[in-house]
Amino acid sequence: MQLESMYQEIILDHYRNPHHKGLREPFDAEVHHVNPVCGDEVTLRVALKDTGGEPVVEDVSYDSLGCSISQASASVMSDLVIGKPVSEAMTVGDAFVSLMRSNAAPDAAPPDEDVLEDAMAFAGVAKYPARIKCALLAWMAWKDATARAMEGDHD
Amino acid sequence: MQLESMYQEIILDHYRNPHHKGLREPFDAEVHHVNPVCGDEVTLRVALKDTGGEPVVEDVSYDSLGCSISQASASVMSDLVIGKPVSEAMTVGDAFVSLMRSNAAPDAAPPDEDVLEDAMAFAGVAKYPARIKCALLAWMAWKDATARAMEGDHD
Amino acid sequence: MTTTAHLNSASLDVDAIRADFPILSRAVRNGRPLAYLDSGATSQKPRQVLDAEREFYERHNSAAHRGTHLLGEEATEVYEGARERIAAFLGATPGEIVFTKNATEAINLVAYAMTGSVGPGDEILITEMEHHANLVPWQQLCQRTGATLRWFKVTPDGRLDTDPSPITERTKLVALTHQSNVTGVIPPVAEIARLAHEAGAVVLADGAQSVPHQPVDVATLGADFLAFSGHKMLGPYGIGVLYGKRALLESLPPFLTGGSMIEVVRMEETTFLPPPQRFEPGVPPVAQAAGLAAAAGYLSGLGMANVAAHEESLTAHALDALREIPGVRILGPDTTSGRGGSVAFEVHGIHPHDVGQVLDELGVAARTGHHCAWPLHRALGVQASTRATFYVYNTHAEVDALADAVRYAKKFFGV
Amino acid sequence: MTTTAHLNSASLDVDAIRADFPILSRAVRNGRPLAYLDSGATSQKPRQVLDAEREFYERHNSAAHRGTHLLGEEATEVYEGARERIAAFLGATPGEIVFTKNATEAINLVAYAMTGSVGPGDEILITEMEHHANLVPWQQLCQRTGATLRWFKVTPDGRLDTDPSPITERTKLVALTHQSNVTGVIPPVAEIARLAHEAGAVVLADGAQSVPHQPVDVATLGADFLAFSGHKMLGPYGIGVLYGKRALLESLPPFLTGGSMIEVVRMEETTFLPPPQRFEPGVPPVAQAAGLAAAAGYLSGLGMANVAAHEESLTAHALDALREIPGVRILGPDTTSGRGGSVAFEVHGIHPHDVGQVLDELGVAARTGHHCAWPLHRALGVQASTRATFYVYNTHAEVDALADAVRYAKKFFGV
Ligand SMILES: Cc1ncc(COP(=O)(O)O)c(C=O)c1O
Ligand SMILES: Cc1ncc(COP(=O)(O)O)c(C=O)c1O
Repeated sequence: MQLESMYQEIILDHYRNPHHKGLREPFDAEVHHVNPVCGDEVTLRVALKDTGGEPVVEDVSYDSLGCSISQASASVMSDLVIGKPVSEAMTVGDAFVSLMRSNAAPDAAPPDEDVLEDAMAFAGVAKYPARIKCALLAWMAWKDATARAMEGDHD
Repeated sequence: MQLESMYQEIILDHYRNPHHKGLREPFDAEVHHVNPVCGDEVTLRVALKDTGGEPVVEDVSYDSLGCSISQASASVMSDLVIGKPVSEAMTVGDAFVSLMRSNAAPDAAPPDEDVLEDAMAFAGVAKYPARIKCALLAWMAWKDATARAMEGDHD
Repeated sequence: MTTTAHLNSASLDVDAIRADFPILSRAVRNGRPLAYLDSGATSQKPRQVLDAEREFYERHNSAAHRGTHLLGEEATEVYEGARERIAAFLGATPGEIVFTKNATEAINLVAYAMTGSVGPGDEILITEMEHHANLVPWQQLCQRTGATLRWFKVTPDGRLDTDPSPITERTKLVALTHQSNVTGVIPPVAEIARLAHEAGAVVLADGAQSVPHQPVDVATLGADFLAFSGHKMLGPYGIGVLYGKRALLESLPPFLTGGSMIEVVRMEETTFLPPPQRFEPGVPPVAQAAGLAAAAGYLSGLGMANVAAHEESLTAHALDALREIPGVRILGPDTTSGRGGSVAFEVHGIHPHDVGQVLDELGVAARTGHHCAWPLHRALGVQASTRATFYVYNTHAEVDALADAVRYAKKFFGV
Repeated sequence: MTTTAHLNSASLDVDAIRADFPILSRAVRNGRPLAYLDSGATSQKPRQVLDAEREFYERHNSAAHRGTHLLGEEATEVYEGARERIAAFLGATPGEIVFTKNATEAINLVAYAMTGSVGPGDEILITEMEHHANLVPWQQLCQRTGATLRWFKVTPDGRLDTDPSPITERTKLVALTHQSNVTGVIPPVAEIARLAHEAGAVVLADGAQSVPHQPVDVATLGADFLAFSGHKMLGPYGIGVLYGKRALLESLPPFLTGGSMIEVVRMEETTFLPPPQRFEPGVPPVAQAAGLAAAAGYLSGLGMANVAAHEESLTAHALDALREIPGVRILGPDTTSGRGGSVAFEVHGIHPHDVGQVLDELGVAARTGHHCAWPLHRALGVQASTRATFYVYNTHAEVDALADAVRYAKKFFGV
């Protein structure tokens, strides 16, 4: 059975006890993303801190409906990006996208385990194309919200 | 070769020397029919004579563009219906339609040779579904024009 | 293993049927045998259907209605023969059968062709249980024309809420499913058609889930239009059907335009052929028509009443087996009365995606999500569901495999 | 027997190719071998294509983009793999490839989706040599919107009359064939596209007769949209392609609506997915996509330049052989320059139907009529014509059989 390789303990833990869940104030941008196939949704807020130089991810808060993979992924994602400078957090996001593509593009560079930390637990998901969208939902929402928050900066 | 069974001498004669061709006055109704597949067309006029009782087909005149089958059929048709009371001419028309269907519906009553006269020469056409429309074009136009001419009577 | 009292559906020789479907003996994940419970999405195809397609391609292939040559003649015969076969299957006449690519196109055809016939003040009436294919085209028609979209709601157990009837003299068209692709509910189409006709409205029934699974006779059905897809009734992809009452088809302008549906074409103006040709532009999909005719022949050979009886027996078994699992909630009616062989359910505490993943791992191919019926899920208070659908080749053992897999999912996720 | 200098087309191994097409060894009327010269209507299909379809049905069949189960995954892979293959075949990206049922639907899609973008004062520009599929949809668009239809005329030898250019700043769209299905003429699409783009118009090329027969690269072609059918390029019925530049596809609203093309559906309102999904409602025709991908693979294996060279050689042979028969008039150019492998002609004193009948009797399957290009026939001063079209499996001996049959027809009818 490969179920265990997909549903690693880390994933089930995050699913049962999601971190950073619930919408919080203040925030710089809020987005709402949907997975059209199953109706999974996430509302996600990003608060950035202006540090003079590069902005830092101060908070990510979210409300979501969805499967274990999408819930756990949102939880792991917020753990990983909160506190990081935006560009560094984006690097983690890119690494996660590569991880999800690793089955479809086996020749690409292997994902960086040091960068991904707990998110490496999602490696098993990449083998199930139908579930990759679940794992990516929160990450895509976070990228989108962060881009909007950054645009807001320059207004 | 079955070509000869389709292109009987009678058909080729009528094709080369069509009877009653050319549009004439007076007429009670004129119609224009088209075969959408090949663009064959016929413009056909019917003049009826009021005999007190049932009207008689006084004249059928036509102008047409088309293949040997459609041209010869128009010629034979006009020979057969001119001078006949309308209902008798319609009987010939119905017999011709049955003849054309004889291949598709082999169990139907055989066409009446006495009624069809020269039109029996078209029996070979019934074996070629794509050509049946050619043979029917003028007959359908004549039926349509006659129906209109009769309607006109009652105005 | 669940054992129930429903194992005696003698109506079909399922072993013999299964032998006609090579895919059913395939192994899937972990070498497990396949339990294909997703025929509501698309059915499997028996070799008789695949052979009919191949035989056409290898012996007769040519453009129907175009060639003056022998192959063209044969292709035309196969194509029009298929039309006759489908007409007979439905109790219709060949001139009332339009071949489309699928149910979706058939419904869009009517929705687009009606663009000129409705306007502000007119109402299009649908239901909350429609598949998106019988919902979005009507939203779009209303957007194009200024007509208003209204709908029958569903009751908490998933039935159509017909009281009070929302049909009024403003209703121009009622479009409703003949069998829900989620709950399996069979709404009272004939009764609604009667009311709609009294109000002067026309009625379109979405038969995508009914024509494959129960005897359907258009006269009894009472609808003016009936749309369905070949691929859900043992036929190939690429062909669907719009049945329409002859006079109504004649009153509709063309939708897709192009070759073989015209009478005379000039640069300035074009005139059109009568139905069904008016609605079938382009070189016809004769191979698929041959396949669909073979599928209808296969189903007629089994007998549609037997097909329905077999599915009812599987549905009863599934409802019983699932009902006894704690935390499982059936969407819609949980008896077989007035419903067909689609069983959608939720498992308390496990998202349908996760249920589906466990099922898949165990070889049970079911579907998860909103099944293109998002408003229905909303109305029933769920975000998504897991759905098992049955067909002629399914067995009671497969129903048991489903129930076993649901139990395993509960254990796996600890709920 | 006609013998000419064109028998040396070494570009393709035609014997080996013919072995892949079982139908070509069929006997037709009077036990004669089949000379299939009607590929312009529909091509024959090699067993590689039929096998790809069957393999999908027997091993992987399931609804793509829907199932969370293994079969659904495999079907999705086959379907999206086919999209990638077709994109590569055209030098496009997968996101620019929309699967339709045929060229006709592809053109109608653009014509309907543009309904909101044109109005009175705008002009849609087509040509007099269009197939009805690239003519009637634009007439209908103009009728719906009040835009004006204009057209390039053809010269007496069937070329596009481009001087003076009818493109103005009022031109919103230019739709033109990339290869005439009658005369074989290949209009200067790239040049016209350049002028159209300068005027701010978009360009749709009808590739139904070009994509199967010559190397087509969308960048070189210069058109914004390209439509074609699978069944004319060795593929199955039931699938066609609309290529569209990504930004343009993104700007178009949906056409056919239903399942799998939506983002969120509520009774009140629906939002839509990005292209290509936005234009592909319903369960996808994966078997046909697999067949089309196999067809593209087969053609790529031969090399499209070799395909074109082979057809050019047959065309030259046919032009020479027919030209020397007294009373035969070739429609359009009678050299191979700037034209593909479609040879239409009239025989003085014999109606095309009668020519076709004699050809059929001798085993030569050609087409007679206006070939869905009625205005072109009118422009060339004929009511109808006989047409021979060539493909990878045709031989020089078949061209000779055509010429012999024409001679026999003349004898038979005494002209
Ligand atoms: C030039 C041209 N355009 C469009 C079409 C329409 O193709 P289809 O009937 O496959 O949609 C054809 C073929 O009939 C054609 O030759
Ligand atoms: C009830 C219902 N209507 C319409 C459709 C659409 O069918 P298709 O996608 O074959 O057009 C489906 C299937 O998806 C369905 O279940």
